Amino acid sequence: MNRLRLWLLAVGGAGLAVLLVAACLDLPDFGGDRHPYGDRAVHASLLRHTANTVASVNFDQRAYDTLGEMSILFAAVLGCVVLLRQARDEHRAPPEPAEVARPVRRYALLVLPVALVTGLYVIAHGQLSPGGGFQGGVVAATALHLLYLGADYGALERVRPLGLYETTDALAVSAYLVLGLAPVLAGTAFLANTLLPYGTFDTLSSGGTVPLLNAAIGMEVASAAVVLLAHFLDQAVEIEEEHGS
Amino acid sequence: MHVLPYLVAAYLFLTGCYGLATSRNLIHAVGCLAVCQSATYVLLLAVGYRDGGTAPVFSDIRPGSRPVVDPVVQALTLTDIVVGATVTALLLALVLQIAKRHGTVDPDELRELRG
Amino acid sequence: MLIVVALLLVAASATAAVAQRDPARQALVLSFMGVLLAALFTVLQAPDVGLSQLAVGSALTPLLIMLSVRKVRRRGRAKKETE
Amino acid sequence: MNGWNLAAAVLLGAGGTAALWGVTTGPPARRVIAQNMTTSAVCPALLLLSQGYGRPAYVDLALLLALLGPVGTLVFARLLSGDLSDGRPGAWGLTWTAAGAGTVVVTALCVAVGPGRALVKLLVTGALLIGGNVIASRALAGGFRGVRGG
Repeated sequence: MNRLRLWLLAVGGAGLAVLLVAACLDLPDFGGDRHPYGDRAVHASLLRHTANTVASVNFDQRAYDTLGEMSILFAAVLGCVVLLRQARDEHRAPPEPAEVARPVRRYALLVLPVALVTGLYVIAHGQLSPGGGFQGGVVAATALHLLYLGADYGALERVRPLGLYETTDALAVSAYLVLGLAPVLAGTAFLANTLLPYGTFDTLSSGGTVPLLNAAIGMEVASAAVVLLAHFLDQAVEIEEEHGS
Repeated sequence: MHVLPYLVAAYLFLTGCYGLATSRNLIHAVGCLAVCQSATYVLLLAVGYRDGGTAPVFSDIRPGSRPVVDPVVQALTLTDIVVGATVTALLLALVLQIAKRHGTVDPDELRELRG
Repeated sequence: MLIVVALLLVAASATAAVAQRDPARQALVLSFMGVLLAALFTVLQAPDVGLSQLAVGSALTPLLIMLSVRKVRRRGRAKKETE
Repeated sequence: MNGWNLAAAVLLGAGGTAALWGVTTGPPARRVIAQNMTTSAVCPALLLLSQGYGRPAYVDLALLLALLGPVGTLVFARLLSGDLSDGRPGAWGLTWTAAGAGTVVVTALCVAVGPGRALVKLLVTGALLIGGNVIASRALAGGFRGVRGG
């Protein structure tokens, strides 16, 4: 059975490898000069005064795709919450407080605000320099978990009202939808970047609705990551099965 | 050099598939799937690269002063990475659920359990 | 040349990540691979993607995998105690 | 290819290969140390690349890695503490070498960029990189001794 499976894998893998190599040899050369879509995207982004072209593609030219990505994110988090909830045959045992070496504790408490500010900076400057809601949100969520590393899970739980993050997650998703529907009410297309003035190139308020959509995504990703990690931490640290029942 | 990045992407994908098929631990399999995912990132970015180009971010250079690489594939990859991480989390949650219901994370033992 | 160095390192670390059969050790290699991928993306002039990969690959994914490993191990231990 | 990029390529190639070898072989304690060394090799390389490509905006990547790399190492130090308990090598020679390399790179870049906002960012990145590296090494070398549960 296992031998058969390995043979099947070898044959299938070899076939796929041949096809992939043939396709690679037929692709346009790496580093070629012809990028028609890219050139047009850069042009459109500059017309709308967005310095970071990637943010412009994400939150303006292809904002509808980002809506799809965001719903996958939301659905995945929802699935995790359902799968990792506390079942009836489980109970919570508060973990013993951990002893952490003092330098590590100091480092964690010192870096936590720095990381949080960096996360917010990456979100806020998304339309100017490299960064944006997706990256900054993850950084901000990771920053919060320095409390777990520097102290213990109890300390993290005290500053993390989970319900608030779940609400924020949902609110951010609806904010994105409302921002998308607003242009429809104004008579243009869904998620069209026509409502706000484009502003001065390379300033925080440039790009029309790009900074707002960016901030909504940042909020969504940050609270989604916090909720995800909270449920994994609950499972790994607190929740235990009933024994001998 | 002309095809090396594409070949590396294909290699990453095949290696990940091999790991997935021969894995004896579901958590390990999820890690292998992450390797497969990285193949798509490498392929997409390799398609968008331009020799001598720089990032299409104009906060520190003047627009038009230097050739830039393709921003469209970068935008695709960037969202893919974060969404990929949450999908990994969803799969890990499924693995934990399997461990709870069946008491094992070995796919072969799981098949025997089902009979 | 930078691109070739980064590509080969990523390919090598992917092989290593698949070859490590223990999930905890694999998580270490995956975190290494995440950082290297970020370096590769920088070399390919995609700093946005690099930032995304750094944020996810260096701390978030290893934390998720290690927490799952810990949960599975803990339940293994609890089962042995009751038997 | 200019000198900065060449230095970055050497750092990435040598540091990456060494870290890959360390992370795939040996006892768990050594693997985590190698994982920590990844940060201290790749972060200076990213700084050098930012200078080599003439793009100050790329410094954000190094800043993020300097912030999150040690966090990742602390995750492993915390959640692998059972596996790490036997024989904790200090690896102080390696740690201080890495810290020295980081200092050299940051100083060279500070001289190259001159005073301004970029300099502040560089200094913050350098401080986080070296501080995080030393603290993470210390945590691995026994800082978490006595951790239970948590």
